[in-house]
Amino acid sequence: MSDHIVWIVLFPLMGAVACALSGALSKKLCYPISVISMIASVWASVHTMMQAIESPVHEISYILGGWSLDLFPRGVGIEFRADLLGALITLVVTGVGLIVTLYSKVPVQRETPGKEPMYYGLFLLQICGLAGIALTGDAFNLYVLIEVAALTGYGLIALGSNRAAAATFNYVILGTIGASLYLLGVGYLYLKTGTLNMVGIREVIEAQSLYDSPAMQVAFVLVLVGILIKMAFFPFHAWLPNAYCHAPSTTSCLLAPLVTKVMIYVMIRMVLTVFGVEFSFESTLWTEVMPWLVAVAIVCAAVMALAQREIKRMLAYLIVAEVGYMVGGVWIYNYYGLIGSIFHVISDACMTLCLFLGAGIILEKCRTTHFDGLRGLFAKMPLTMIGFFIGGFSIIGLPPTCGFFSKWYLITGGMVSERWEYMVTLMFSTMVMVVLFFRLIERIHLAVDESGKNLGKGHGDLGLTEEQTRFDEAPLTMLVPLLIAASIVMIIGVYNQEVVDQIEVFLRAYNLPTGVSYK
Amino acid sequence: MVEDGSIFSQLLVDRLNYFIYIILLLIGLWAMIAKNNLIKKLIGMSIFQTAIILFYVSIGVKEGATIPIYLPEHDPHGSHLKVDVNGSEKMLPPEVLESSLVPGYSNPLPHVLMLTAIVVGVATLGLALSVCLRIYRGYGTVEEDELLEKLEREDARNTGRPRRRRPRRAPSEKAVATEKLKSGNPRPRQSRTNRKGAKAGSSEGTRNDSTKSVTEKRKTVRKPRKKTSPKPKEDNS
Amino acid sequence: MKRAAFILVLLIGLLLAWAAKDFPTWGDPHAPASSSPVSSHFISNTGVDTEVPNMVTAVLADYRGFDTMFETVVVFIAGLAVISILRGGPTRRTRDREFVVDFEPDLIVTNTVRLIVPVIQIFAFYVLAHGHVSPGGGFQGGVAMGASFILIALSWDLKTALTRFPIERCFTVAAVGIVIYAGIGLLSMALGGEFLDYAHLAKVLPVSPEMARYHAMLGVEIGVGFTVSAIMFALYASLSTDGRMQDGL
Amino acid sequence: MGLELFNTLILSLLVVVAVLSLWVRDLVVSAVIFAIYSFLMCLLWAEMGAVDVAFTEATVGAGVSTVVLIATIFNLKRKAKD
Repeated sequence: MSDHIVWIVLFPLMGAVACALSGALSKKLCYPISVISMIASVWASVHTMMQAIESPVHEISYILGGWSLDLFPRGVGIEFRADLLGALITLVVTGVGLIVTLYSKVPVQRETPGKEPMYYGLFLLQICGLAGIALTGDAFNLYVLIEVAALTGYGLIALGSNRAAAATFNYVILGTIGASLYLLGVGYLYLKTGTLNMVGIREVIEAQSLYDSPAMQVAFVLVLVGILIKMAFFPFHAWLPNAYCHAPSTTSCLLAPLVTKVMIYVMIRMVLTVFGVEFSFESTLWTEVMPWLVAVAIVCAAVMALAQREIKRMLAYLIVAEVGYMVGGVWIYNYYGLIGSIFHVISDACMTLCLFLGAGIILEKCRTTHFDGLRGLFAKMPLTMIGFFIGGFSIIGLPPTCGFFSKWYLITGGMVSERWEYMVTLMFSTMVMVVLFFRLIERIHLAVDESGKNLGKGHGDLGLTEEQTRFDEAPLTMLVPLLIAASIVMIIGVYNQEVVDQIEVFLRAYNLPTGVSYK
Repeated sequence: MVEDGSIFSQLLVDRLNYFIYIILLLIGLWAMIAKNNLIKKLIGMSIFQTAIILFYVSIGVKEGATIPIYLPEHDPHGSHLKVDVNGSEKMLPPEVLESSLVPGYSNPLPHVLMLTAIVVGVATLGLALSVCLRIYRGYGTVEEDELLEKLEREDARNTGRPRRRRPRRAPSEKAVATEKLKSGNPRPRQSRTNRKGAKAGSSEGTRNDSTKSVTEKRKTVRKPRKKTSPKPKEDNS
Repeated sequence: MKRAAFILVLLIGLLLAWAAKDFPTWGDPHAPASSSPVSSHFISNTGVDTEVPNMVTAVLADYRGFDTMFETVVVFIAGLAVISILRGGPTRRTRDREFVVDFEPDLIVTNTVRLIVPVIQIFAFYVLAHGHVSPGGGFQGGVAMGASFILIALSWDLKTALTRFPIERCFTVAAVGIVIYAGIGLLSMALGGEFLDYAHLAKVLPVSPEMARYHAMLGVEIGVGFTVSAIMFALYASLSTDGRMQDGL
Repeated sequence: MGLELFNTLILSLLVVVAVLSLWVRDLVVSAVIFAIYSFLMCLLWAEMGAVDVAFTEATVGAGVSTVVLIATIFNLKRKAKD
């Protein structure tokens, strides 16, 4: 039986319930339960990926409740579909989830003492919701899963300080607007097509050629705007920086790499699978307008990132800029742009994970993430800093990290579509990121390179004592996940062709312009 | 589909439900964006969600249809199933409804979706209310303008620059070390930590300089209120 | 800010009104949504597939049972999040209330509630169990059940209600509700079907596959009822006391 | 025709009540008016044949969410600035 696809979601769900139940017995049980359920979930998603690669149509369909497509019309039951894109994203979600779960042992105990059962319950349900979003083939089920992910996200952020709660309120309001607009859009879709199944909707659109229908156009706008709000695309990004900056560090490690990226996946899914290429790109104005909006978004986010003096906040603005990259990759409308976009979803998840894990360790050891608190950290925590900077180099786009290759495809896509505004802003924000990270390197590394003591000599001098520069690495449960994440960034970079092959197999089913002929 | 006539006359005459749903949606959305009180925002959020539910339920309406529960004559367990075969009662299996009867029942699918949406709505409301309580606990207000003012003040005071954030915890080695760094930090609230950091050493001067420049930059970026923000330079001298 | 919001909202309104002219006629039975094969299938075949007269219940708990499971999970999440967000505050009220609530329970009110509560709870069970035939089901029944505890808390005080339904037990009951729901799904998976394919439960139940769906739906609704009732009460208990779980409304 | 009139009446009342609940300064009053709004919604849905939705709205919207709102408001300031 190919039940693995549903186990991906069920393992975290059962783990969450077990955590909530075990809270009565012992709070120490939560961590092992979470780790075990996440390992099982990763195992299931690896299996699903294998099955999707091996299957002749590169797609697994699993109808929940036994309402098989042979006997019943499509859309009677809820369908789980794992094509190669969905399987890849699921693998990323569960993989990141596992790494963050491993990492969570120390910070969760410190930041939310006494609330571990609930914290891990919400944590696992968040992963469950995100993995479900990547797998579901039903537009309304997607809404429910988005709400699962959103509500756990609110809870996980607001668990922190009062400041975090204040930041959460904005997130609740904007997140609810986004999800509700999506729901409304699905309503319009249902009104015109009479089905909720994603493939079913596209079949009806194509069969009845609803390309010019005002209701469909408005449905497209509503769904897309809802998702753009959820992914913190630039004008709607207001909730993100405060929420991620003030959240408990494990929460930001989980949410920052996944939530926005999964929403970009949803956008790609909507554009390709639900509305279809012809509707999305050719009968709307979005292809004309979006690259310009993206350009504005990237520039603004990059400039705001430059103005920050605190690592977590800076990273939050970087995420907003990265969202701009990926959205742009979709809307420049060509084959390479979409490859770049999808590959960037994967690589950005890994490198953001790296950076946030690093920031979490810094916060744990130094009690601050402000730039002024970082001096001499390289002498103190060399391994952490190496992991952190591999993530940073990947964000900049230095080979052989995975960020280089995804950016390469994005730029190729921009070139093929002759979207110069997109390319220029991509280059600009790369420059900004170079400035950002080399400024950090200077602070962290160079300030103490002479025997660990430089009193009053030159820029950035703090007069560190011996004690402050002594080797003092983070606990292993935090360090090892960071190093795993860093090595994954490198491995995906080295084996990028394998990943891109799968994405290409997925994209060939859609009729996208390439500028050149297919291989 | 009527093509002539303006949109609004059509809406008002023929599709009052759709018109009202749009109005309610806009009221809710406006309240969520523009209302000052957080609870009012949440009420607006609920109105927004109910408007969407109204829209969905309107989709499911069929003229002259009954509620989506089988009438006794179509009921799978209804009386029509029991037939007398030689005096004994026998249950026949239920039959598929004829397609001519299908328009007689309203569409159940939107109703199901909206049951889910209502429950999601109340879950969101509960969570948001708890966040409100938490905000009130921390800041003593649920008015957005006052809250923003207080948050700005707090952010300006607490820029994340190294300092001890939680005085309750026993200071670990590292915390003491970072404390020394910030001992020269020119903030009025620092008096508690100053007694420990008194021996921070000669680097205080340079430290202060860098902090000052940082604070100034900070000001231009985040614009703290003039009345309330701590004034590092004056305090320091 | 307010003016900008107003203009934005007006623009959205115009967009939606523009789309409204494309809608099918009001109540048209041949509109795409009403005449699509999916909803026609629900209307014509629910009786054959599941033997449930109330199509909404059948679609909710069986055809789209996966949605409903996650809807239950959403309720569970809300409970978890609210309790954990509010827990750990100051144990005493830091800010005075604007209203002093009379602490002595009123005789007439308590005696009335004493009479009403059992009726409400019986009604909740009825709504839950009779949801196959009449409007109702797990959510409505669960909320009614939770409301009965809220009523106790309102008429006496929260302490009285919490002795009957402690907050830890709320958690356990809510988790058990999800375990019931997912457990029925897993059981059908173990018996060789897909997740939530209740027809395969006929292998262990002495009924036909259709009736197995019928009974499994009841089980699922009971699970939903457990979670919803516990969480609704927990929501009230946490929110009315600001997480302190004492001297509530 | 009678039902249509009923429908129109409730729809127009809904708008009035929605505006009113946002306009009132006293939050408790606002919450109670919101309960009225929910209940009108519930009537409307019952009239439109969505009995299950109406039932849920009656229990959840008009019942529990109002209680929860009021319970929260009693822990906050009762008067809103707008």
